[in-house]
Amino acid sequence: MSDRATTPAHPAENGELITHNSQRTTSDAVQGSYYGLPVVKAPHWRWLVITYFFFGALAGGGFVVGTIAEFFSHDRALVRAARYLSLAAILPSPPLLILDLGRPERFLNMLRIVKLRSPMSLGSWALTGLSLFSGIAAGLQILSDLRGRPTMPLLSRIAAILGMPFAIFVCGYTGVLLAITNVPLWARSTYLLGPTFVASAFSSTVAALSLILGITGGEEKTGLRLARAGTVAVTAELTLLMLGLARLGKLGRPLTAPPLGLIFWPWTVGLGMVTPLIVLSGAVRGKQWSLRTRILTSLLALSGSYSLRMLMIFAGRKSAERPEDYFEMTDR
Amino acid sequence: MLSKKRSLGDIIRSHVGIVPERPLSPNTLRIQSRLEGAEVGVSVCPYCAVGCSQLVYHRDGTVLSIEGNYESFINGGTLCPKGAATYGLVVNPNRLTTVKYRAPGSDHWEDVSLDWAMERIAQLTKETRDRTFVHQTPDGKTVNRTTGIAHLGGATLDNEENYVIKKLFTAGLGMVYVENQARI
Amino acid sequence: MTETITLTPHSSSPTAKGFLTDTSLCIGCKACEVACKQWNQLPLDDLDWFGTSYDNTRKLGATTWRHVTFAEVPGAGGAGGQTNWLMMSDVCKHCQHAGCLEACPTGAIIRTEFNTVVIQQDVCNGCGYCVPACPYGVVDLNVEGSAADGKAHKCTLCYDRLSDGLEPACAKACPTDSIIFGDVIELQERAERRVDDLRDKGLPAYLYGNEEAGAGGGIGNLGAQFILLDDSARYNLPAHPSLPQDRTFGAVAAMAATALALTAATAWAFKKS
Amino acid sequence: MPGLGARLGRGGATTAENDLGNADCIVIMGSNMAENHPVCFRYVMKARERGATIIHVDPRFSRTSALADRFVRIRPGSDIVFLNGLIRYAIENETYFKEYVQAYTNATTLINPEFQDVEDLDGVFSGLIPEEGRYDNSSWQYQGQTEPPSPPMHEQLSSMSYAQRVGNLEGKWPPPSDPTMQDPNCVFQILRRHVSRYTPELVEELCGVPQEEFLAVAEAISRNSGRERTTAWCYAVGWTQHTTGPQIIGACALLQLLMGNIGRPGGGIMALRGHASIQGSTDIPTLYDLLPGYLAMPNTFDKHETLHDYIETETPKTGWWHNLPRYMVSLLKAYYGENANPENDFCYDLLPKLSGDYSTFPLFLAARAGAVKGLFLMGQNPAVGNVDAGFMREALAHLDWLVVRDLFEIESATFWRDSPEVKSGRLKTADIKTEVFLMPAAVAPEKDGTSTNTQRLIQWHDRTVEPPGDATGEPWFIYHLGRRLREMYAGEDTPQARQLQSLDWDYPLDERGEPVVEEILKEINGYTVADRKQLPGYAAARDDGSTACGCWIYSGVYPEEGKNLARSRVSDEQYSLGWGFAWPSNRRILYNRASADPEGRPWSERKKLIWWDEAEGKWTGHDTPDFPVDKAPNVPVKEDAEGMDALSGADPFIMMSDGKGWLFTPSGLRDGPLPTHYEPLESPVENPLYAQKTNPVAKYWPRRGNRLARQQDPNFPYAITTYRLTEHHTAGGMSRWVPWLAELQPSFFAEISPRLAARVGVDNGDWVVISTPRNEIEARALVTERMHAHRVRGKEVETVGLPYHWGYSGLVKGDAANDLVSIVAEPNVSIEEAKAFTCNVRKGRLRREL
Repeated sequence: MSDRATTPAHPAENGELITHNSQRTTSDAVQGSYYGLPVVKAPHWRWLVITYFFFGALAGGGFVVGTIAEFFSHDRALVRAARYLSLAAILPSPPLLILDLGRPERFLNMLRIVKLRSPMSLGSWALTGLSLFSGIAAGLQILSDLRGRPTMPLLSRIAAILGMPFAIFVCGYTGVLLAITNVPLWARSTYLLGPTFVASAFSSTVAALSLILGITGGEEKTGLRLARAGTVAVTAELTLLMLGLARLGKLGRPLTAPPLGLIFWPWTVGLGMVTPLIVLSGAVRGKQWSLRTRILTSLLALSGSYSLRMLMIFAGRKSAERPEDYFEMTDR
Repeated sequence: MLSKKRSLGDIIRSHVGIVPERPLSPNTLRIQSRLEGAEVGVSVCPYCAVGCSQLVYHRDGTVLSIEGNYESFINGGTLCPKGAATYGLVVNPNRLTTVKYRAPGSDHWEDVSLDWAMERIAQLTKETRDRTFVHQTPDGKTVNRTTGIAHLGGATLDNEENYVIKKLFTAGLGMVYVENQARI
Repeated sequence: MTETITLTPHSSSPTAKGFLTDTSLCIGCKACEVACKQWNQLPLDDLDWFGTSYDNTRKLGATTWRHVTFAEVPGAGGAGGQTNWLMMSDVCKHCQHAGCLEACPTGAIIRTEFNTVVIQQDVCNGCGYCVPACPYGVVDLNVEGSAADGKAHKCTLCYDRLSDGLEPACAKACPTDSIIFGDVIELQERAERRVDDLRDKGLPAYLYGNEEAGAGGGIGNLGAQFILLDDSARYNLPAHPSLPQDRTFGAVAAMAATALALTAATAWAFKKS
Repeated sequence: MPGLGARLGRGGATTAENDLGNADCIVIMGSNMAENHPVCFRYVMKARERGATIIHVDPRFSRTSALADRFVRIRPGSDIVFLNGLIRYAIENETYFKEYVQAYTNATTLINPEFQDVEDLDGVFSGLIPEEGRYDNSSWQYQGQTEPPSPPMHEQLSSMSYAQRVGNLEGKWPPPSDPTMQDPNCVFQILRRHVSRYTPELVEELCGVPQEEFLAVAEAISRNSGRERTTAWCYAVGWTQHTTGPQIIGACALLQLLMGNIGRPGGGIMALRGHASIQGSTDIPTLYDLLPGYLAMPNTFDKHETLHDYIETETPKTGWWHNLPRYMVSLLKAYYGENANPENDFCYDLLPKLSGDYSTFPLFLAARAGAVKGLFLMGQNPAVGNVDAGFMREALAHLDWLVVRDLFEIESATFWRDSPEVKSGRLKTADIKTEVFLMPAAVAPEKDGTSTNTQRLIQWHDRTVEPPGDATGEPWFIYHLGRRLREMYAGEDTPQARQLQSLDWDYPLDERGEPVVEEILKEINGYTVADRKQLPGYAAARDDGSTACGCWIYSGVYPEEGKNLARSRVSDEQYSLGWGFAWPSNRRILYNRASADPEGRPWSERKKLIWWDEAEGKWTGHDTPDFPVDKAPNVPVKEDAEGMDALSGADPFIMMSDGKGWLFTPSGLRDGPLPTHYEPLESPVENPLYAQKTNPVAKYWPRRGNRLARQQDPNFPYAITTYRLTEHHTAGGMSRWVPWLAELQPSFFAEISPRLAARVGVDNGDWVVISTPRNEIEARALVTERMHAHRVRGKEVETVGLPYHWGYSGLVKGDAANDLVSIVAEPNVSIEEAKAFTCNVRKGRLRREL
């Protein structure tokens, strides 16, 4: 908070409550604010939670794509990559969350109750469920790879099915978590933030898989599948994001206007979504991209997905500090 | 506190649901104020002259809470911000607890014993008084006074304190420079 | 010189308790802020000065559970009320449906037998999800300064005092009885009478904390209601806030629908070639 | 004290705090009650909720103004113009309470024809001796009365005892009067002429208050006075801290007498004292010119050689003060015990005699000059609490030794290391030779004792916990200091040894070695010497040495063994006579005889308080009668009688020599019998009324560190006033070390209007430097519309507002506003002028770091 009072003595431009404006019309509903001070408070989440949002999406997305692959593509390499991706992404998730807690030693209290109207309560249980089923699926995958032949495929398919709801929830609940608050930027996009994050989970999972398979030399067919899935996912992500911004209007400024806007447009949208969309849709239409291009595109998509979550958190903090935004949201 | 025993069904219902509102912890069931088993004395607020009556809750020699006294016709349990902060005045790490002494010209305090300080102050008082005591003025009027020693303060002190100060300093030592805030 | 006190635990059938803060009587003395800090032994926040009139507390937070606002608004007011300088003692609203309670994943935040909202300090693990859920920005994590304990804190409506039949510290201290503590039902009637009385005196008084102003939107009536003399924005209060968790199922449904659609699309993408 | 004492008879609030709830109109002037006495303001709010009109008259809009029905923005230093305007309005529009004025005030008394008013002598009264800077008040006396001319004094005592204040009238009794109040020499006509020029137009011109607002206040007061309704006034140091302080308060007492509000429920004058026991510290005074019970300290100017001389000089012929000898002898018996006997004048000669003004400012001037070697600071912080604090700190640096007893390491104890003068290099720590002792003191809950609040109520506080470490209460310190000194003087045969050895000093000690405080209270109450039985009240005091009484006005607080009324805590709906003990004799509303008409019947049913019960043959009612209980209303004045016989049954003001409320004070105030507007010694406005612009007998000590700005000095164009905030306590010694208070108001700030801020070029929050001829200090600027220029004599006068709580120690630090104030003193009580002087303001900071 700058040492100077936020309320200059002489008449201010933007209608903040000024110490001595001469005319005060009783009828203007929410023209002023209380010295420009925040009304609501943003959460204290920073890098640990942002990173968890990223890994959670891959963990959930990995499991979902793995299951889809298992039932719809008979592409063992893809299923294996997805299972291992899901396991790799699920392992760091709980520690990230626990470290972020004010009292980490009480992390088990997250499972002390079940509260259906609390996205955080639902998320805690979903993460637990996903850890279980992702563990089983990955465990069976490891056994299969060690033995050279599929082990207990039936159990693996059951786990895949049973784990699906938890995985889907973990994919997108991080968006819902932000939406079910009073931060104007998030609350005003209640029905779009979740979908955007789930789409982003799909696109980053596809990117991660094409990265893994690109490096480990997956077949050409898998690459086409991923390109087609990726095109759909990135298109959905970009559309939902733009719809959200349209819906937000002025309330979206913390995200779209400088300073965060200077990162959002070029990195999150440009490099993170539009570029991968071009490359993927090209691939779908048969364009042969070099391995280097495909890997670079995957990395861009992944970094774009991380930046989306990072900017959404930091823009949320800024949005909560603007009383006029909150009054705009609540009192109009 | 809730006294009745909670059945297993109650516990589950209170922990799982759309919005389970009362998943109480063991401590919450036994909640009580920190005045349990405390003693209470009645005091007068040391700040302004409205004279609000204060309840001083204490136990084993430490103050627990200082609040307004409902029974007083002046404040009826209420207090102003200073009165409400009296606990912070009494229980305060900045409170002086030792006698500090600064030798002439020194740039620091030394901690000294109360006894040493009292003896030294008595010596200084006697020495200064003997040097400046006037029994009679040149024109023969008995005055019995000293203008070498002065006293200042008293508006925040008790009546009994001001009484013995005036009695010793004026009637006993002949000091005439005895003053307090009532004038400034 | 002093005698041991006897405390009378509250009756077995406790009623809903709350505050009514009548700002037309508030003299901005901050006795409530200090009395609250004294009873709950809350530490000093900071020693910064901001020139925002006589308010250097500036907000409720983890170590400040009462906050008196000062809005210098020339020309306001009339006989028998505050003129030109609006003062109000802000506090947790103890909502009928509380955003913090509904957000809390550990069940640390509970509804007491007095219908007030309290954070159980032996359960809270400091996840901080209650902080953005409060429509009034009341609750916060205690994460700064030497006394930080990483947990969420807010006004408990002196749950410990109520349990021993004592009045909350702020209501007891308030010199002009601007803060009144009592049964929510009685406070409701008293508030209506008082608002009419002030309006007769020509003051733009209204009750803040019900459907018309200050609550509604799923929050229901507030446990701590206020009689205000100006737009609620002057007191840093939203006129029509809402309970975020009313949107939980809708948001989850939208997210799930998108997920299923994308699952289907991905399935089509994998199956096609 | 003399503001109320000279006109009503006692220097204390005439009413009780909860009695304000019975008022129909409350005028708060010279006070910011909601901030500095919030719990007393509780009853102002209760009155308002019952429909009373609340008026706040003050230079700046404060939290009190926000809750008042009407806020009148008055220019600092123009209070008497406003009050005299109200007096003129009451007289010209005949809204004064005629029967009350005729019966209970000296309106009808004829004054010596030689008296000349300020109207005749262009700003001064008759009897001014310019070279001595004082008045000879013989021309002010009642017709046919002579008061022994005040003796020639080279350095006049700055104040006088109560006995002198209430008139020591010789000559025919009762004094001549004109019941029709038409005689030109009667007080009423003199008063009418005196205030004739204080018209609403003049109020607008000098106070900057629009006429309509002034008239609205005048009408509100008129509507709410008389038989059925009463108006109460509340004031604090906003009135006292002027060179015309007691005259301002006197003007209010005069107005309240005219409107018939004194002594009645919901009326009277509430003097709001700042410190917990400031009233107590003038009743049992650690003041140089008074002995306990407002008895005068003997001096070398008056005929005070022997006890007989003292009694003859000091004892008025008429009124309650005629009992003075009993109180003086009983006091000497309390001081000197069995050493005091009729043969040695009860050790009267052992009392030191004054030869001049030993008030606070001369004390520090003498310390600066090296005449005062040692100083005991017991609960005061002059390094930032006294005016011209820079000069005070320099004076401290010239002491040989200094003993400070306080709760925290206050500025007065650390001046040698932390003061601005040391920081700026003007003083070097090594050069300051003062030997300093800083001793820990105790707070109320850590010690037994009583304090006297603003409505003269003596309340006991219990010791609940021990003081921390070596901290002790003052009784421990003073008793053992006295004990050690007596041991040192043992066997010495010198006058100073005899003085100390004669003291009655063997108090019973408790297990901590501290005098049992209840025994001291019993001594204050008084006891019979023979069998040490407690006196039931001061009526039992005798002048033959058979009784001892530490403070006669407190007698009755401990009437019997084991009956400590200060510790009784029984409240009720009326005046809670069972809670604590209000001096005198537990009377809550002073002069309450005036709440009944001359025949003893209440003026009205609504404002009933005490009345004459014919059947019982005594006064009765809701309060202890402030009147001889069995003296019937129709008892006439006895010709040339003495004491109370000289007063009739219809004279409520029993302390006054004629039993009347004094509209005109023939004696008792050194600067004139009637309130007159003089500009502050430093003022941006010229006084158009008289050639004499400022108080002719104000006291000023020209010294290097104490220069004054000229009148309308262009270098110091802005008016300035100092005040307190509710979050801090006086100079901050008890609030800047308390975390919960320091955080509420952390920084020293100056309140200035947006227009002045624009002229100086600062925004809200910027630093400004405020300067006067004494010193410069820096503060944050709080730019607010609550400050506003006054339109005075055709020009805009800006006012700067400074809260004065800060200093160079504590959790929150800041410059001391008192550095700016001058050492000037009002002639009656030597109080400084901190509420109205002039300054300059500029943008920026001072160089030195704090």
